[in-house]
Amino acid sequence: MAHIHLQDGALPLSALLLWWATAVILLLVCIWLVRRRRTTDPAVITIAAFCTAAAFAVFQVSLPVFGGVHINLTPLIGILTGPFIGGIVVLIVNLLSAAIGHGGYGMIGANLILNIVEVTVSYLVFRVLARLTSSVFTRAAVATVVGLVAGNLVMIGIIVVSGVQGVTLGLAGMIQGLSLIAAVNLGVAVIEALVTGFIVDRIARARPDLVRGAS
Amino acid sequence: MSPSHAGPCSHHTGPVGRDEIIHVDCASHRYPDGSLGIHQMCFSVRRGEIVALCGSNGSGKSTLIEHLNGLLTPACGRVVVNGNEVGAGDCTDLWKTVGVVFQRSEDQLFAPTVLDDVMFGLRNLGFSPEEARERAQKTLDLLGAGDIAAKMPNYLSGGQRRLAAIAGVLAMRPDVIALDEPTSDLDPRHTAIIEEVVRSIRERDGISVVLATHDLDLAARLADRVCIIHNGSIIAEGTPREVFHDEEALRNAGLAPPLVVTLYRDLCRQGLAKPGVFPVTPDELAAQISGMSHDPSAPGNVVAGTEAEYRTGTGR
Amino acid sequence: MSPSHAGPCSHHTGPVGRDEIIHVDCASHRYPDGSLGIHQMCFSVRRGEIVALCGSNGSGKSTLIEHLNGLLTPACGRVVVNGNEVGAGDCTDLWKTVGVVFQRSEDQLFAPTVLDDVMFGLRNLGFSPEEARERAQKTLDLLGAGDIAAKMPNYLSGGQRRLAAIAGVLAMRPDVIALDEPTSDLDPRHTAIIEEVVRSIRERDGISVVLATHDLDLAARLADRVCIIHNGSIIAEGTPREVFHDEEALRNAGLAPPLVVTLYRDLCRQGLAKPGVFPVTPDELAAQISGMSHDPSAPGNVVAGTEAEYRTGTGR
Amino acid sequence: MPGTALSSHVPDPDLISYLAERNTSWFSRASPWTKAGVLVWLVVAVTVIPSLLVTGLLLSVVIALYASCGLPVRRLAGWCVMPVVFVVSLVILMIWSVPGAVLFSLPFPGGPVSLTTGGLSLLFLLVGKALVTVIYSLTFIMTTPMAELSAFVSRALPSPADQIFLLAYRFLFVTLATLAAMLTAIRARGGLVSGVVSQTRLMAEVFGLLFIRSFERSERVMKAMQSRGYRHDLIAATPVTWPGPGGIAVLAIACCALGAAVASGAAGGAGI
Repeated sequence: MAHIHLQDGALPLSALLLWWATAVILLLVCIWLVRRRRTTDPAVITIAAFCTAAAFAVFQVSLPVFGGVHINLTPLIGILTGPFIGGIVVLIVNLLSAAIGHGGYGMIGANLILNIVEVTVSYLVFRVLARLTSSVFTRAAVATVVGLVAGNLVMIGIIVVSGVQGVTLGLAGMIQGLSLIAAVNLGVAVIEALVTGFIVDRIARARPDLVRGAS
Repeated sequence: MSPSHAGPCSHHTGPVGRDEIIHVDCASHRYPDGSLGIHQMCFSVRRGEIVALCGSNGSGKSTLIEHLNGLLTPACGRVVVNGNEVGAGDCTDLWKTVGVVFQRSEDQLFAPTVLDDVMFGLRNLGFSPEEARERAQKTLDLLGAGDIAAKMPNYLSGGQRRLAAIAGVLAMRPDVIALDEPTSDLDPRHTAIIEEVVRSIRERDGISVVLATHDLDLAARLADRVCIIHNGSIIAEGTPREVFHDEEALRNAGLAPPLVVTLYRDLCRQGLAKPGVFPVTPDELAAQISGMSHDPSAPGNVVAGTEAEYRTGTGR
Repeated sequence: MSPSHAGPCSHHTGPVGRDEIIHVDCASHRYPDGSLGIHQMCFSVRRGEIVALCGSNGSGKSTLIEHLNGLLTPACGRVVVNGNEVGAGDCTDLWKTVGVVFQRSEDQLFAPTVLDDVMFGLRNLGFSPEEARERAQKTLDLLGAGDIAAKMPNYLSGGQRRLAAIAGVLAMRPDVIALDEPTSDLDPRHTAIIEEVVRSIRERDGISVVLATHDLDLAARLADRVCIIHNGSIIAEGTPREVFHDEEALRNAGLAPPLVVTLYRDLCRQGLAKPGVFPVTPDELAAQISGMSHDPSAPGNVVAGTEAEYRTGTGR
Repeated sequence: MPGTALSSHVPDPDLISYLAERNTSWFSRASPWTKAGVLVWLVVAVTVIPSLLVTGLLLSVVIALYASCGLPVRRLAGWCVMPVVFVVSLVILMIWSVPGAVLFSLPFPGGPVSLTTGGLSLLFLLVGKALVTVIYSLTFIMTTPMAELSAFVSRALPSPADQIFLLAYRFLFVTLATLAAMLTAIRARGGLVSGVVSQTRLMAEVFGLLFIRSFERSERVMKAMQSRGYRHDLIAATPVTWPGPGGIAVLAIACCALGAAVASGAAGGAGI
């Protein structure tokens, strides 16, 4: 849920360009690494594509708890595909989301930065936890919470650095307001962690080959 | 009942019959993208009968089925189930009366194990976990699938999946079970098992069955009544004997007559079978050909062996 | 060729026949999860023939097909295609020789439009985009599906999807096309179209066809040779006439004999048909029954009407 | 085809592509490059223009464009709900104590906060800006046939992102239909059991199953690609037209106008 739900027109142009440039560099690194590691392996392409389609489909459903929560499963993408392919997957999910009005086009740059952080952090935490616990559910849930908290910190950083246009709130006031949002997001993160934990657990039981180090 | 080519809908409009558990009255439904679902559809299901809905792909069979348990509501016309009109407030419990087994059973099994899945509907009905578990296991046993209870749906074969999906609906003891293309991707052995299950659902449990299929041979073997559906309306209705010998209706609906009917027609043309008897199963046809030395009204005696073969699933 | 119950594999081991384009020699494959794919499988395809692989779900049909174009390699035994042994370095181009149309055609159409999809294999063969486009369009036209070229696969009916998938393989002009359950989810009208396409692939293009199916009626209508496959091995092989009257082999494989065969057997028992003729299509059976007044070796004359009906797809 | 709408507030991709396939309006004949150019221009414009009046003007132009293409106006209102909620949920915290005439004040521990006309116009401005690009984006995708759109996007992205996009886009509809079928099957057996934990758990089961289904499908697609000699990239051969003289002229004029507006705005303050 740590999508920056800022639509177009909220951030100043200089900030948009800064975040876009950063995101493009991160993406090029992802693409370069994917290309270098496996050049024409259709498995990489197809699995990434179906993760994208499934993640986007899930993003369209509102959970029937707390009046309808949408989850966007970036930590799950990280856990299943790793950080590099995950970066490409979140790019496409963001493009598709912007096309139907969920998040502005200009915001894709900023969203990508924090999504790549979420994907990478969740992936690493999930891998590292394998040494501490054998419970796939726990690993996935903790990885999700840590990933989403990291994403939230990045989000606050991005908004504070950019400043919302026309808002005259001081830095302290801005951070106060954003902390409130972060708190709400944290609540949602707990739900998303449970859901992700269940999903990864389910996948690991049905298809252990798909979750690295599941058994 | 004589074969009736349903004309304008008003012919059917009227009070709900006494033994009718489902009464669809001139219902129409169009999808948001403009494609036709059903159009002035009149259809009914009586207690304890097996009705086959026969039509080609896209003729409206599945749309009709989704109307029967309230997944869709008709844009005009009405659907009356157990005396309650769908969409009139009372119908939120429709899923208790009409159970649906969808065409793709793999999308229907969402719980981690088969037993959990069969328990799902029972828990929604208010059973305690223990009662639900017991009843779910009993239903699976009845279908001869007790051994798959603990399995994950992913690891089931197509036929087992179908049985699990049927168990999930049957456990809830609805008054009607609708099966959408229950045998479309199964081999003859599994088809025979599903056939036997459908028969037992009706005979042992007294549940009405609605069977959507494009396999007319299957319909001929199972159904008491057949409805030919085309472009969202029923264009012919009657017993298999009546409908499957109605060449024109089948041709209009884009369906091929069962093989038995084709053969019978050839044989009549050559004077080897008596016209006007209309066999629909191989047994009846064989009895026909073996001719007039046997009593054609008792075909079971003539080919008892074949019939037995059918029941055990070695025959088709 | 007489029906042969394949015994130990060594019976078949030997040099590749001169007109054999595919020669599978005692090949075995087991999946990582321990389930059996094929076991001591011996199988061959000759130039220009239609071979039907008949078996129940899970008998090993699909596994064998995936061996034919190198998606799988046998753990032991060998697969020789066009004189080259699979897995011996030369087989990377196997996909050019053997085209596979998979059971789920929707998963085989992965490009944005049908034309893009048919072009995919051609581009991989080294055709320029222009040549590929022209050839793809021509193939679609040949199959009578030229009008769906610009469509998205999502919006195709089941039958159109199957045609598009066949076009994608046919455009590449392989020597063999393998079709896995090509009609399992199609209604009779679309089944008839696919049947006609299979005939024309062989007759017009001279391409051998391997047809995996559990529909023995379909196999009886199309195949020159039938292999009954069970538990990963071929347990009977011969012409449809020979194999489909081999009750024991069919029973072992869990298959039901075609309806025509069942009827014929009943009629023989009653002395209404001559034993030892073994009809496999309704035409032949009708000719049989109409008896000895017609020449049984020319069944086409007797029931030309029925045959014509079949071709146009109104019959099944 | 049965619709796969999962919510009236989320545009249904099935309906969008259905409308796109059949749209024959004047705008559907424009080059995707022109349409994309306009999109970029709009994103920049709403970013740099601080004027409520200009934003309102842009919004009316975009709505007029949407309507003139014969697209469903009533559905648009439902689709705009989520973007508005997104904007409001963030900005609601930041519109207090903005300079301007005070409308009302609320007591607050650190001193009262007040809503002013300035704060209210800020809210309208940000909502308006958001809707400009949302509505234009929907117009864009609903007037461009899917084959052309995917060919366009695949040319704009580097490999393998283009490959992943093409496949994901192709199978998005299938995945959504699978998800809808699962949710239908749940409704057919009485819907969701009450209780937050069991509901969350059930939805997780469904999502997990969706991912497993997707993996199985990806394996079948991979086999199909390999068996046709996967080597050349998956391509979208549908031709993508280049901008015509009209399109180039529109873009050029729009850029000049924006440049002039920004220059005058920078010189003369924040405009109206």
